[in-house]
Amino acid sequence: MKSFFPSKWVAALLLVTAIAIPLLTSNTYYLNMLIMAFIWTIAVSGMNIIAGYTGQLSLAQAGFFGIGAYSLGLLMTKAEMSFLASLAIAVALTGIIGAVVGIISLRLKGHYFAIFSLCVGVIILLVIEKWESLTEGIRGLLGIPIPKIGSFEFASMSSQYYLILFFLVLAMFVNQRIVRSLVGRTFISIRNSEELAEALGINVMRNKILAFVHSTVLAGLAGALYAGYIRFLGPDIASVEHTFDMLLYLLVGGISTLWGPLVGTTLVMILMQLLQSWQEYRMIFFGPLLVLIVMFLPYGIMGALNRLKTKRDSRLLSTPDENAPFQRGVPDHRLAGGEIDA
Amino acid sequence: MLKAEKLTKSFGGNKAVNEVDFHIRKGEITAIIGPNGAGKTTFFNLISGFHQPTSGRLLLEGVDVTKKPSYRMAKMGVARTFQTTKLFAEATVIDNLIVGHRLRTKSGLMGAVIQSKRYKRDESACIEKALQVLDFVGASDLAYRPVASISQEAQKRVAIALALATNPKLVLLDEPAAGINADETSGLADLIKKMKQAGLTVCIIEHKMQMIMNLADRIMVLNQGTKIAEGTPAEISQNETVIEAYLGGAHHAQAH
Amino acid sequence: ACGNQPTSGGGGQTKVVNIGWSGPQSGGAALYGKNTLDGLQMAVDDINAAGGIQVGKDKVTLKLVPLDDKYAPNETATNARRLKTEHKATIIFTPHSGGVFAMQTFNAQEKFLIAAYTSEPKVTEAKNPLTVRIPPRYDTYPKPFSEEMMKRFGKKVALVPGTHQYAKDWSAIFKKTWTELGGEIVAENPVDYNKESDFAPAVTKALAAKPDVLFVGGASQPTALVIKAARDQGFKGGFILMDQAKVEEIEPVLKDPKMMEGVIGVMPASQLPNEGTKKFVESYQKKFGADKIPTSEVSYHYSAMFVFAKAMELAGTTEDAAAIRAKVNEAAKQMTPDKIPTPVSGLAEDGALITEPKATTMKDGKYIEIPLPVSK
Amino acid sequence: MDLFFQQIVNGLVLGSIYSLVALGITLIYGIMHLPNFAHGHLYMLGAYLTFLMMTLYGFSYWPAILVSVAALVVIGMLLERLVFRPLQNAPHINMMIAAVGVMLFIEATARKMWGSDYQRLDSPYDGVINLFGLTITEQRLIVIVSAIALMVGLNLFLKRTVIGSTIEAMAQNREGAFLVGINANKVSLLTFAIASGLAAAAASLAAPINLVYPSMGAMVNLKAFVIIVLGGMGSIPGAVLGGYILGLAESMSGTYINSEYKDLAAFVLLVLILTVKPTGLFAKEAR
Amino acid sequence: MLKLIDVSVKYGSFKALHSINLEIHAGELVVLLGANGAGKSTIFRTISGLLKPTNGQVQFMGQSIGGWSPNRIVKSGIAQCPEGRKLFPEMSVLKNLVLGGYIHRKDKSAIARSLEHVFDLFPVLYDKKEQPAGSLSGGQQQMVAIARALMARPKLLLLDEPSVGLAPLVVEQMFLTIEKINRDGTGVLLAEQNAFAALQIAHRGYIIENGHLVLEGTSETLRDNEEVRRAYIGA
Ligand SMILES: Nc1ncnc2c1ncn2[C@@H]1O[C@H](COP(=O)(O)OP(=O)(O)OP(=O)(O)O)[C@@H](O)[C@H]1O
Ligand SMILES: Nc1ncnc2c1ncn2[C@@H]1O[C@H](COP(=O)(O)OP(=O)(O)OP(=O)(O)O)[C@@H](O)[C@H]1O
Ligand SMILES: [Mg+2]
Ligand SMILES: [Mg+2]
Repeated sequence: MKSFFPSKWVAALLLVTAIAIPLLTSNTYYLNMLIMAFIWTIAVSGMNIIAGYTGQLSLAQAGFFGIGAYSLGLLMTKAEMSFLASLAIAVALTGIIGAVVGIISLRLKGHYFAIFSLCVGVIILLVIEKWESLTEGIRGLLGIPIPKIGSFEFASMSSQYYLILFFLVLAMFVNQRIVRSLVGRTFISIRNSEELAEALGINVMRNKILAFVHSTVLAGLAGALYAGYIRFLGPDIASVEHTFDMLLYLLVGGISTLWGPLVGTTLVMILMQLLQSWQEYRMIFFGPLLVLIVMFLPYGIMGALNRLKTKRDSRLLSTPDENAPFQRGVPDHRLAGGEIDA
Repeated sequence: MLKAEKLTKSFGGNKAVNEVDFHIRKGEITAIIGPNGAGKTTFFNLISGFHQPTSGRLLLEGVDVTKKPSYRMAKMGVARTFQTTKLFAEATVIDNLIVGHRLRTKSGLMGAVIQSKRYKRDESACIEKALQVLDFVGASDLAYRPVASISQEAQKRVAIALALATNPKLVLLDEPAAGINADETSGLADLIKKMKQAGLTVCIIEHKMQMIMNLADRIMVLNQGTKIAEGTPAEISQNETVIEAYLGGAHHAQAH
Repeated sequence: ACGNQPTSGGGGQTKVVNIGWSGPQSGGAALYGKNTLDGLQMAVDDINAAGGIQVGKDKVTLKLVPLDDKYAPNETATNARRLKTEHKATIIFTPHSGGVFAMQTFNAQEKFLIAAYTSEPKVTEAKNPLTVRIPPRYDTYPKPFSEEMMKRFGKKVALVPGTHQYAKDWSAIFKKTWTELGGEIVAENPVDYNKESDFAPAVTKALAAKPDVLFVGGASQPTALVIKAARDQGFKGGFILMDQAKVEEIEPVLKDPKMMEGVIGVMPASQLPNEGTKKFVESYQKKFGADKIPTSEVSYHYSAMFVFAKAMELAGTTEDAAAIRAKVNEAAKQMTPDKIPTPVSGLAEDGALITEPKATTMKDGKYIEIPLPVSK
Repeated sequence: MDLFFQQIVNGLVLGSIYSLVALGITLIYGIMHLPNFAHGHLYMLGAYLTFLMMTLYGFSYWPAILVSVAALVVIGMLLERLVFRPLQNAPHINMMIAAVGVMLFIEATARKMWGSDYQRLDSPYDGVINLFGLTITEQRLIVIVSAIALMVGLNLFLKRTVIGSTIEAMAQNREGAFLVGINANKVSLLTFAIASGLAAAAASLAAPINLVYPSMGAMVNLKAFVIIVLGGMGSIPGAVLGGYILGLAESMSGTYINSEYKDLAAFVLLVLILTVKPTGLFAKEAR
Repeated sequence: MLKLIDVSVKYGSFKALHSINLEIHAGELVVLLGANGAGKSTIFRTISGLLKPTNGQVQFMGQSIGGWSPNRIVKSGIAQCPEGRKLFPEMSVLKNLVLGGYIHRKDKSAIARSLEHVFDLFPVLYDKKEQPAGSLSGGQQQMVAIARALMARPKLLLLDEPSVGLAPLVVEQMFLTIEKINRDGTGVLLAEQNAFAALQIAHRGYIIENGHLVLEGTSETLRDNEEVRRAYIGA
């Protein structure tokens, strides 16, 4: 159960810093960057549950992000519902669509599932784009009102920041609880060997769907928050490139680690902004960098740190910590099928 | 306990298991032997729900379980190990085992998130069970080692422990002694006896005849998908058909 | 944080003012983005070479800060915030309606002026107080185009436009105009001009309805291929080009000028008979090569930059967006056709620059000009 | 009826291009278990090289294609050696991301070197042929014929030659291939070479029909992935048939439904087929 | 013919073999005994070039082959039937075997002869020759693996636990086969759990424990060694 942030104190410190930031700067660009990073972190952490812990690489995440965003946008503009109600419905709707998609697609295995979900993502994008009577098509959905809870308007950057920070903390907390629980272990056992999990009486399909729905719910939440923040939607938010961006954040941060999504998303987004001024040289530099990252940091930043730590711990292996019966080994090499065939 | 009636499985035109009638009796150790490709593993796959039979019936304690998927079979008390030891490689031994008891718990995602009372109870039940079965197979000292780092024989024990963690009534073992040496094999045989003493029903596939002859109460012999003999070890070792199809001459030299 | 750095100077100070741009520099629309940026960069260079602008007592030179948004509105929003806070840009150009809409959710609050290069009417209908639309609305073209083609070829038209929003809006107005003029729409078969691997299937289907005229349009080069596919399949009628597709870019792709017979479209921005246009084309060719022709994006951006520079002079400020916006009309009026390539004669009430586009068509192997009503 | 047959011809042209691209992807997937997302960009490179050979160095069409194919063969091998081989033992998802990195790099480099402009590749075969009331340009005919020739050739190579079957062997067990004396690295180099060469050939054949520009490979790539999933990943007949199925489906749905929805039609077709047959149409049965 | 001199091998930081010295003379059948995880397979993989020794030398027919690539080693005359079989599961049995003779691919008739030979040894495989190797039973797959190694007609044959998962009858035959192959002049290095049977056909043997060679001797001496009897042969 030990990840690199061993004590609650580090997490608490981070949280306090995060809360303090708007008080220290009013630079809307910096706040905007953090807000975007938080929003994407929520979506990426969902991807982490299905891909990292359950071993099913879903590439439809941006599609579900789009569903969440458009649901909120449409409910607030066309149905003129309140922000909170729209948020709840948007998230629930994404989850329901996620369940349907999951039931169909999770019968597929390995790369088939991955590419299939990629296609599901493309379909979602195309539907958003073509269903003009509902979504306004490529022109985009305009005029999403400023989110309001009661009489409080989230008009300023810092109020938006706190709103989204709240949901980020919530999402990370829930994920942490899940991953460290029996449910999370069940997911991990499916990643390792579906056959064995099945033999142990685990309803693999149901658990996969559960993990998938959870991941889509987080994507939907992120999308809905995004819509409430940016207040203008174009179909491209559901595009496949965003899925790959998310995958990249996840890998850089460390797949199947709790803090990976946050670390990866924040770092890569900041890096991309720093590289902005390089203009057309940006991708010439960033492409190879990406290759180098996966070559030399194959488990991402948090994965590498965790490994360092397990290595250190393993020297003390003979005297396990009595209070930590839930000690976990290193994260898996493979997405699926990490069983030993003797 | 478990009864197979005319159980058949064909792959394409090839009948891997052909109209096998068989009865596993409660509290006994039953063995299945037969040449390679005889259909033993396939038979296991059928009675543990991994494959659906092409025809025939399967009864568990009188209940028809013919088309039940494997996770349902596990819940009904049928646990199995695999011919190639399957374990969650990179987790520690204890972590492997905790999931083993998951099927006996009911709390779900919500419970885990809010850490409900029931969830906490479930969690400690799982840990307790894991430690208990680990003790049972005699591998308590390995609890915190990553599975990949322990010996093959230990992995076999852990695989059995994993099956036991599901609270089974019937345990199916597919070649548990393959690839381990004589010394360790006898240790494993002791463990299987201990399981029987603890009231479990065991069904085992094995090629190590010496072990089987000492261990089994009854033996079924499969050949090319059909049952060619059934009986006590003594009967089987005298059975001409079996000797011809499977045991061969060397058997006498070795087993006695 | 490199904007507005004062350097020592004579009477007043010498300042550098950043002009923001957020548009596509990568992905499928990168070429379009580059054209708009080229126009701005040329204008900025020319203005600075002439000693910059005089704002109050200060001598001000301009600096262009471009950021890539991959055509994605949310990236435009992020870029705009960065341009505003980090680079202190008061004017931000963006060449796509999505980006404009995204910025319009907060530009009034954060006080910057959007220079919107889009002919989407909604951009100005929203009554955003700090938006200036640069190009003309597209609804000036359909009527004269339709009348001409109907007269020459007949009343049956088939549509093979792109699937992007602009093409859709255009098609909608065009269809209305065409039927109002008594024409008939025999087929409608939009294709994605940016992604399609082969236009032949779509053209085949459209031609199956035996039209007299084909309505086409997207980026110039794919549009050329649609024309080619139709000619290859034996089509002899006329083509109506949406204004996004440019005659001067289509011709070199087709190689054979005969294929252009019966095509009607917007007159190349580079062929306006003005002094300013000629000068501009010359300097463009000096910079990018003698065989290159500046497209209307380049020309419009060049002109618009001059208008905004003048507006800053008139307003006496480089920071107060509202004050600058208030002077755009006056600035536009001062821009005589010998200074800029595309004449502007003021700012319409809805916040659009008033320009005078013209149409052209090839008849018997020669291009002839067709007058258009003045856009407002 | 004319329309129908005309669209069949159009569908065959599309299908030929798709198949050639999909073949490359499926070959690489077979060997490395790598969904090579950069393949569409190799396709783009192939088109550019042919274009440049013709415009800058005055090569005529076929020699230009040969040079381009040769260059792509080299580039493919370099990619294998420098990027994908070192990642052989890393998690699969990392290879996928590396492919994305390669993709970004190639596109940005192409943009930097050749600009974002649309370019037109002129083939000498500009004539139009009329056959039984159908019109087809010579170039389209060439696309169909050469694609089929290439595919037949490839199939013979894989099935009839020992070198060919080493590619298959490698796809199934790398270490096993080592142990029978196959130089596994050579084989994966060879595979990358063939796949990249095919991409260059496909692009050069298709380019005269379309335009050459830096993002020209993106959509073809996505379609090719649809195809190989449809056909069964790693399956060669699957890639070929899948390519033609998709090509025909597109031109037909464009005709009889609405060409605006034909991309949607392609993906929905895939989802439907996979829902019925989760391992694709031609997946090999294996235990 | 094969000589390991002071060979050490590491997996990451874990040292799996410690200064191993081992020798196989031409025409010899040598057995390698050891508990699970002792390092038998590691020795095999090192000889075949799948692992590179961190220390020491591997010599075959007087040449140092330590740094060679696996395919070069196979070509020089060493074939292996590996642990875990490593078959080509989706290819037919026949194709698996033909690829086993990959290094002789130029000589079609020799391959045909070898095929005949292995089908003689394992008649079951002849019946299944068109079936994908992956769909065979565990034991049948083991036979394919052995047969595939034989197809290379090696000078030195490495068999890593060939009897795993085989029925007694087949095991018995297999040992006879191994003995015969060896009598025909092929050197054999055999890792076995079935120590009793292995020592009956072997000339010499080594005992390995935790990566160290602890005992070496002729089959007779090993068979008579009290500890060996207890640990590897059983009562
Ligand atoms: N999924 C499958 N597809 C096709 N044939 C199969 C499949 N599974 C098993 N078979 C065939 O069924 C027969 C029985 O196989 P099974 O694995 O049950 O044998 P076994 O008795 O367990 O043998 P062993 O002792 O070698 O493990 C074999 O001939 C095998 O080829
Ligand atoms: N890929 C690997 N990475 C790390 N350690 C390994 C690896 N392969 C083997 N080992 C370790 O090296 C040691 C020797 O393993 P090896 O497979 O050579 O044993 P063996 O004698 O063949 O055992 P068995 O009878 O189980 O086949 C063992 O402790 C094992 O855990
Ligand atoms: Mg079996
Ligand atoms: Mg071994």
